[in-house]
Order: sequence, then structure tokens, then C-alpha cells
Amino acid sequence: MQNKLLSIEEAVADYTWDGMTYCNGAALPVGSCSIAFGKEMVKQGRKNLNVICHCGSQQINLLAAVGAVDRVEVGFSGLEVYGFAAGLNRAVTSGKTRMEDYSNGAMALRFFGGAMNWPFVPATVSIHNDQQWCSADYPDEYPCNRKIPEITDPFTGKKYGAFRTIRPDVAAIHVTMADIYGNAIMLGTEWNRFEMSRASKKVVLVADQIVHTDCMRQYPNLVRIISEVVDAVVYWPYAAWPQASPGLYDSDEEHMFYMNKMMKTEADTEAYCDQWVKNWNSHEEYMALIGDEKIEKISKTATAFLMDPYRKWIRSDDEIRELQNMTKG
Amino acid sequence: MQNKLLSIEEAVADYTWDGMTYCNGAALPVGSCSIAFGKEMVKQGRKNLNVICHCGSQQINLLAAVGAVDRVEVGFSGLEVYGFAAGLNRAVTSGKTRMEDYSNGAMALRFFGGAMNWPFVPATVSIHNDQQWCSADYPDEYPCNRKIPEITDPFTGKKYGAFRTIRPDVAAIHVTMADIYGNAIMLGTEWNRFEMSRASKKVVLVADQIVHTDCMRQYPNLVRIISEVVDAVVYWPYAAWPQASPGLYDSDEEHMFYMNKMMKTEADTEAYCDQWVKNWNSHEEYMALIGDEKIEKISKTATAFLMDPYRKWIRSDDEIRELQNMTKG
Amino acid sequence: MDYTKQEFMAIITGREIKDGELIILGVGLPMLAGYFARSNHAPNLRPFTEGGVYGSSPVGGLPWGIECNRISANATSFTNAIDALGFLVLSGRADNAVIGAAQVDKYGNINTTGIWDEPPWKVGKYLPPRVRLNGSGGASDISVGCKSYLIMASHEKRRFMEKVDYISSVGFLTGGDSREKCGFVGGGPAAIISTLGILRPDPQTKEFYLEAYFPFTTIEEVKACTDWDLKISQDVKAVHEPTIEELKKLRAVDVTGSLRKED
Amino acid sequence: MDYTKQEFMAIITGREIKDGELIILGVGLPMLAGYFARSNHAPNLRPFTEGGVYGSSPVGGLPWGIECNRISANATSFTNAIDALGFLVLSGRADNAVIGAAQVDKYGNINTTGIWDEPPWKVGKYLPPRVRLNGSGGASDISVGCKSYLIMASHEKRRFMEKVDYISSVGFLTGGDSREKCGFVGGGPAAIISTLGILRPDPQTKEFYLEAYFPFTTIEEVKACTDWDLKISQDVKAVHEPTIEELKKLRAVDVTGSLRKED
Repeated sequence: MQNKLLSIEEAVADYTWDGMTYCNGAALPVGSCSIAFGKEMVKQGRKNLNVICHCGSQQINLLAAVGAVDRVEVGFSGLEVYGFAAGLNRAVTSGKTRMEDYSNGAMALRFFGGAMNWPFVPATVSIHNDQQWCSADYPDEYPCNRKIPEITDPFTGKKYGAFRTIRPDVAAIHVTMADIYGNAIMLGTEWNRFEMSRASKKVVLVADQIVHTDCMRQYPNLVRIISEVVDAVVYWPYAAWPQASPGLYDSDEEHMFYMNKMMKTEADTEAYCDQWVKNWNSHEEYMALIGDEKIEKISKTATAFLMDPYRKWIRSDDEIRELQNMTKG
Repeated sequence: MQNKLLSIEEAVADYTWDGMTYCNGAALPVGSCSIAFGKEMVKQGRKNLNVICHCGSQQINLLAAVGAVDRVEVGFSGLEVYGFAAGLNRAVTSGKTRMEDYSNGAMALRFFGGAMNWPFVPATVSIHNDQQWCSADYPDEYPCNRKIPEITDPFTGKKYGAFRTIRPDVAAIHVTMADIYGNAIMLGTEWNRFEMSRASKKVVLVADQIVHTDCMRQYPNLVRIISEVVDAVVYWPYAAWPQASPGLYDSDEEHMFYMNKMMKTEADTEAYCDQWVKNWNSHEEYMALIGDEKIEKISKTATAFLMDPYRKWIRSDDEIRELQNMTKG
Repeated sequence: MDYTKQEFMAIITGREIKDGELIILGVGLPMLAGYFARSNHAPNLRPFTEGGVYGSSPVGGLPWGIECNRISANATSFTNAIDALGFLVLSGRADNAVIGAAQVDKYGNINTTGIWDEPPWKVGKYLPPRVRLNGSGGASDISVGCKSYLIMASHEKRRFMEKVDYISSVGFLTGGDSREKCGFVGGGPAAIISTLGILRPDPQTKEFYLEAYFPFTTIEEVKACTDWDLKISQDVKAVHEPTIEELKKLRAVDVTGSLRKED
Repeated sequence: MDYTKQEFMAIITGREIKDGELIILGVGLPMLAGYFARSNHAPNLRPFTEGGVYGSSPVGGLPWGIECNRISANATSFTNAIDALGFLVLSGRADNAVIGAAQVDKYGNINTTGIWDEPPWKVGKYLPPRVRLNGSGGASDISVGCKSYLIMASHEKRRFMEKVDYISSVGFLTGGDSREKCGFVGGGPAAIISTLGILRPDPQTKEFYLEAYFPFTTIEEVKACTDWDLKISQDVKAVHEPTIEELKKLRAVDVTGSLRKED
């Protein structure tokens, strides 16, 4: 098996490009998300993205806030109790970002259909409502009949809809633990990460912890993302910050509100990026930015016990550095 | 939450009936399968069954051998290296059992579609071949166009097929471990047991071990069958015998061949049932029939280490007896 | 008695939830209503979230999100969206749900997507909204799949509209049998619980009428806060105040008091 | 040299498997061929089974089944059939596979379902078979999904037929562009490895011809064991005997020697 460890800079350089169809592998808005990867995309100046997110998150909020997103497909664009996604909504209302709406269930099924390489998925939702009638891709057609066209059940003659399936160029998927080959364990709900890992042409894992493959052999039923479909593994503890990673850390409530507030205007977004996105060049600096006090606070999570069975297999930073050097040159 | 423990007699009496659509929740032919449940159905004389099995197993082999199966839908009817399923094949070639063939992938998707309550599932397989052209339900039509009718992708105009989805009356699903409420962990491949548990109107779990719910709370990502969809839990160690249960026991090679050989004729099937199906009235007697030596041999499995993390939560027979008595009256 | 309108709403909504139901709950008021019901009168309630969190109760206060650690600390199962929204909701299996609404119309159709100066249905074009909201999320799935569901909304004239800007989640569409014709597996909204009262759909026309109002308001105020000509039940009555016991149980769920602040 | 025909077949099939391929393997000879290839020349081969067993190697002998504990003792992942047969095979992602056949025709169509005195296509009726086989299993999925796959079959006249009784898994159907017209994502069978030789499809007609024969047979015998008028490659050659090294590696997989017995 191939050691697939890459630095976050390498992974973004190798697996993202302007104009790509990008998928941020997240749980739900406040949950696990490959946010550090999105920040690195901002640092490397990616633009004109077509983003497909099952659900919003601070990652898509940030990418849209800096003007990197031309188009987005989404089931839910907000940040739940943390409010509407200010940066994303600014991009949408200004006309910068075209937004195509579906239900959350529809997005899940569209990933499933993409993983199957199906031409379409039967639609029993997002029909007979404005998700069907309104299309950002065909704004002059209302009611639109091209976004979710009608199909007929050949067994009963009843009418249903048909969803386009999703096959993103790349998905950056946050996982709790991965081995260096790309086998991964997620704690907490998967949301659509299982289907997304199969639907995407390339997959980059962003892992809070790197574990020995022995951990996978002890818990093979937990390994829902497999090396067979993974192209690169990035080790990045607290990769979902300021969102949560069950078993490891809670969401940073204060920073969630603050970050979203800063996304409201272009100027504040730039100020935020200067301080929180571009102001670090290593994981050590990233951690220093968050600060020891904050790290300690969010790490005292009521879900910590979920990690207990796996701790003995966690690889140390030194080990990982060595393994990472092996993939160079 | 409701304690759902039932004895195997009660579970079969309450959840099976003549003429029902029955689903045996198995892995693959040699893998985990609720075989003990099928034996109890034979004891209680169930007949005219419509059986939907993703794959064969000794359970459907036995049920068909005794003449209890009118119709079966299947992706694969054999016993892998143990050979063709002699009892099932006898029932099919004699015309007693109508057999409708699909691919294994098709069966998986049909369960998925049933779980979604979809009218149909897009078919990219089992079309343009005899699985589409031949139907046991419409034997006079060749090529048949009612079994897997044609549909058109509304996005491209290309032609595909459409599968009927599956919603069985009852699925008896073998699992490695369950709690008394019906939360369950499977070790080894799920095959279609996850989708089947959602597609079936009623679900009975047949568990090799009963564990405390604390085990589920430690490993919630392993709990793929949930109490929310389960109606009854049967505690029956070695429930898959003579097939295997990863983590607990290997298949009984000798008995696999022997049993299949006995299914070849009606007379031998009756003799087999007298000795191995009807000749016990308790789990103790069932174990005595298998015999200590055999139990010891099959329990020395190379997969035993897979059970290690969960052993401390296994409930004792005494505990379970007490819990079972609570559900009576 | 000392309680907020939101707390009142949560208790009234909770009273609508029956024991044993398989119910999908979103964050905020819906979760509060659901877990209040479970501790008050529905001990066998089976709540789950759209991410597939089963068997859990909030820890340390109301969750910030569906996936929040506060709801993940004692789950018996974590699965995924296909399972929760697909197998359990879109399939028609789930009994009940509680969803919110930025705008709701007389037939219970909900808008949570955006606010337009000129809505798409009026101009025949889909242009960017003046205000973008959240989109439908799982509410749209609930609206077509659950056997029945409850809508919670702030009772203001700009929210209780003759016709919403955008239908994110279907109610009874244009009333009568218009929903039935669509063939959805779910039965549609059972009630709208607002900050002022309880609205029910007329069995024939499916238009929502006022069944009961809260003690701190009047029928006139409710009518004034409704954009359509709200019909009033012949048996209309004031809803009983929450009991001390109910409030105590509610606050045991909302331990951080996030919904004790007046909005 | 001392080896069985089945061992020879497994080695020849193994030689067709390339390093790095994502390959789905059934029990018996296919698994033997695959794991032989991995230990011989394809160390980065990525084998999986249709139940979703990943990252494992057989322990204690060839598995009795896909789900057998012999293949489950050192897996890195267990998923399910939707994943393995759907996401990886039907999607077109898997590179290769090895499948067996009870009957195979000149266009590589396979029958593993049943034997009829009067096959359905002949009588226009679907009646019970005289002999029921296993059905298609995952082979049908492989036949439409995998980029390419290998067929293994015992070379006998009653098995290498002009037209099979029942097409369980499609090959090139009626030859030419007849498969292409069906729009399957997979490319079809790359070779038939029989107990006597290697057959390849003609690039245009898609009819299988003899490319090479095994050292213990002759072209005449191969033709005599084939029901259709088998074409012979102009460059037809005898296949080299397995090396001692190859046999050693093969037998390290088949430790119980289940395929060392002559059939």
C-alpha cells in the first residue's frame, strides 16, 4: 500500500484548481468539516469554484466571502444556531455566487447517485415546490422544467422527478482518524461523507489524527472510507476548528459568531483572513493562533470518551513527520 | 426504551405466517445468517413463503427443501465452495418453487429502493440479458418486458432499466451483538443487512450475543441497525451454524457438506429435519446436538480478536433469562 | 408566571407530541419541544436528527447544531443522512417532526429560502433574493415524508402571508386536494404553533384557521398579525398557561437558558 | 512438472493481472489467481470482494466463501454490497475481475444460471431448468461495470457453446458493436482462460479466437472441445509452463491444497 501523507500546502496545490467542482466533506454546519483545507485554498488564491456542499459550514462561508465561489449547490446554507452564513449570503444576494437549492435529503441522494454513476436519481422531494420551479442556472425559466425534470414510474405510471447526480472533481473530507494509506474512521454522524468519498473523482482526507493500520484491522467495520478511493491524506489536528469534531473537540462558540460576523463585509473578511487564514505557515503557528487556552477549553468535550478505544494507535507528531518526509522526492 | 427480547418460538409465532414475504437477513452464502430462525419456521410448519434473499444460504436451502417456498427472488442461489444448493435447486427444477433471478448488485439496490420507499430503482445491470428477458412470474413472455421495464434518462434520453423495489413483510436478520432494545452491531461485511433492516415492515434480530447498551454508546458508529426499526430480539448463540459468524465462529465445513447432501432428496431432508431441526426444544439441546467438540473447533476462529473490544459488555445467560422473563405477561 | 413566548411555544408544541412517536427534530425550539415532551408525557418518544443521531439526549444545554457534541455524547447510533432523511423520513416511516418557518402561508407552505422584493412566482424569473435565508435543509424532506409534522413560526404579518415568496417546504399547496394530487407519502402539517396561538388546517379546504390563542394575546391581535383573512374556530379558546411542572421540565432541557431570553 | 490443470489456469490468469489494479475476486480459482498475482508480480494489487471486504489476504487456506472468516481475519474495512458491487463495480471504477462460467459462448456471454433441454431463447418460454446452477451473483455486475475482466472456464464442448442456454452475464452479446449499443460503462471480457488455452476477442467482430494453448494440449484438441468453429491466431503459440517460483507462490496462497486435486 502507498503512503499518501501530504502537507496541506502540497495537497491543495496538487488537488485543487481554479474553476474546479469542489466538495467540502463535512458533517453538518456545526460539525466536522475540512475547514483548514478551505483556508489553504484561500491562501493559494483559488477562484471560480463550483462548490457542491450537502450542507453549509464555515468553509463555504469563507470561500464565498472572499469571492472564490461562482456557483454553489446546497441543501442548507446556514450555520444553524450560529445564524445565517453571512459571507455566503452576501455573495448570493450580490449576484456573485449562483446558488442552486435542493433539500438535504436530495443532496444525499444525489451523492449516492454519483457514487453509483447513475444517470439520475428518482426524486420524491424537491418537486412540486420552488426547488423544482426555480433554477439559478436557468433564471429566466419559471417554472423551470430542466433542473428536476419529470419521470414516470414504469410500474404504476405515476409521475416523479429526477435529480442530476453529483460527481465532483475533488472532495476534501474531514475524518477523525486516518492511516497513512487513506483508510479512515469517522466518529459522529457521517452525514454524506461515505457516499461522497465514492462519488468524487479524487479524495483528499483531512484527518485530526493519524493512527496505525492495526487500528483499522481491529475495527474494520468502522472504516467507512477506504484507501482504495483515497488519493491523499493530510494530517491536521483541529482541522475542523472553529467547528467541532466528535470525540476530540467542541465547536468554538465565540469564534463561530466572530468569524461569521467578520464575513459580513468585504473589508472585515479581508481583515479576518489576514489574521486567521494567512497568518500561519505551519501547524504549530495555526495552533498558536487558536491559543492554548482555547484549545484546552474546546478539547474538554463530553464526547472525549468516544476516542478512548483508539488512543493507543495514535501516531506521534514525530512519527508522522518522518512518514511525511518519505513521500517527498 | 422497550425490552424486545423474545424466545425463538415466540418470535417465529408472532412474526411469521403462511404466505408471507420473508427475508432472511444474511451476509453471503457461507456467512452470517439467521439459520436458527429458519429452522424454527420449519418446526412451526410455515409454508407458501415468498422468500427474498439477496443471496442463498443454508436457510433458504432448507426452507425450499421442505417445500415451504412457493417463490424466491435471488441474486445467487448457491453455497459457494460448498456447492449448488441441493434443496433449493430440487424445488426449482421440480417446478415447486418459482425463482426470479437478478444480479447480486441488483438485489442490493432493490433493498435500497425499498428502504427509500421508491417506486423503482434505476437499473444499469440485469438488462440486455436473460435476467431481464426471463421472468418466472410471466413464463410465457420471452423476452419479458414487465419484469425490468425500460426507462429513459430525462437528462440525456438514454435508455436504462427499472427494478421493482423490495419491501418484505418481515426480515429475520442475524447480527453479532444486540442490546435488548434492538440496537445491533454486525462484525464482518453487512452485505445488505443495513438496507434490509430499513426496507422491511418488521424486523426480528437473531443475535449471537446480547450486550449492554453501554457498548452501543461507546461505539455508536458501529450500530448500523437501530432499535427504531426493530420489533423483536432473539438471543441465540451459534444462530448461523453451520455457517460462520465473524468474530465468533467459523463455518462447520463437515456439516455444511453433509446438510447440503441431505437436502438432495425429500426422504433425506425429512431425516435431516428429524435429527437436526426438530430434535431440540431449548438452546441447551441445540448446543448439545452440535456437540462440545464441534463447538470448540469452530470457535477457534482466526477472527476471534474482532470480538475483544466488546467482551466486557456481554450479558450472561442468567441475566438474559431474567430479562426475557420481563417481556412475558 | 415568568416565561418567554418562545418557552410557551415550545411547551404548546411539546403537548402536540405523542408518546412512542418516531420524531425528527431540528436544532433550537424543535429540539426543546421534543425533549420537553419526552420528559413530560412521552417517555417512549424516539427522537432522531437528520444526520442520523439516535437514542441521545442533549448534554450541557441545547445543541448548536444537529451534529453538535451536545447531542453526540450519549447516542446509541450514528449513521448518515441517507438513513435519517431517506430511509426514515422520505420513506414515510417517521411519525412526526417539528420545523420552523421564516414565512408560512394560509395553506401551510413554508419559505426558509429567501426574501424577494419581487418573488419568482410574481415575475416569472428566479433572481437573487434581497435576503438569503438558509434554504430548506431537511424540512423539505420532512414536509413530503413524515406522517405528520408541526410548524413553529413567529406570528407577524410579514411572516403569516397570503402567499409565501418561495415554497421551500410544501404544505397543502393551493389547498383542497392539490397536495393529494402530488402523491407525497406524508400527510402534511398538522398544526402551526405560533408565538400567539395554534392554527389547524380545515379538513376540506386545508386553509389554516385559529383554533386557540395564548393567554397574553387576543383574537384581534392574532388577526392583525396575519396577512390573510384568518378564520376563527367556532370553539376557539385561550390556551392554558404552562404549569410550573411543565416549565421546570422545559428548563431542565434548556439548561443554559438560551430560550429564556425574549427575542 | 507436477501441477494440476486448475493450478495452471490460476497461474495463467494471474499473469493477466496488472500491478495496482482495483480488482474484485470471487471465491475459488479467481481468488487464487488474484492473490497469486499479488505475491508474484503485483504487490500493489487492491483486491476486494463483493461483500465489501478490503485490504485482506486469505488466512489458513482458500476461503469457502466471500464472507468466510478466512478472508475476514485481517481486513482493513468491511462495508457492504451497495459499496462493493454498486459504488466500485457498477459505477465503472473497478479495473479488473475474474469470474467463472458454466457455459460461455463465442462472444464471451456467460451462463451460470441453469441448463435447459430447450433453452428459453429457443422456445420463447421461461420454464424451470433441467439443472439449476447458482444464478449470476456479482458476475453480472462485473460484466457490465468493470473496466475489463477475465473469464475462467473448463474447456469442454458442452461448455464452450455457439450460444449459451441463458445469458447470466453479458459478454459482447451478438458481437460487433452490439455491446457498445447497450451503453454499459464497462469494457467487456479481456480474455477467456480455459483449462486448455487463452482466448481473446477479435477487436472488430468480438468473436473469441485461440491466442495460445497449454503445453499439455494441441490446437486440434482445443478445437474439438469447442462447440463453435474456433478461429486460431496466426501467431498462436504454446504457453510456457509455470515456473517453480510461480508454483511455489501459488501454493503459498492455496495452503490447504484445495486446487491441487485434479477435478
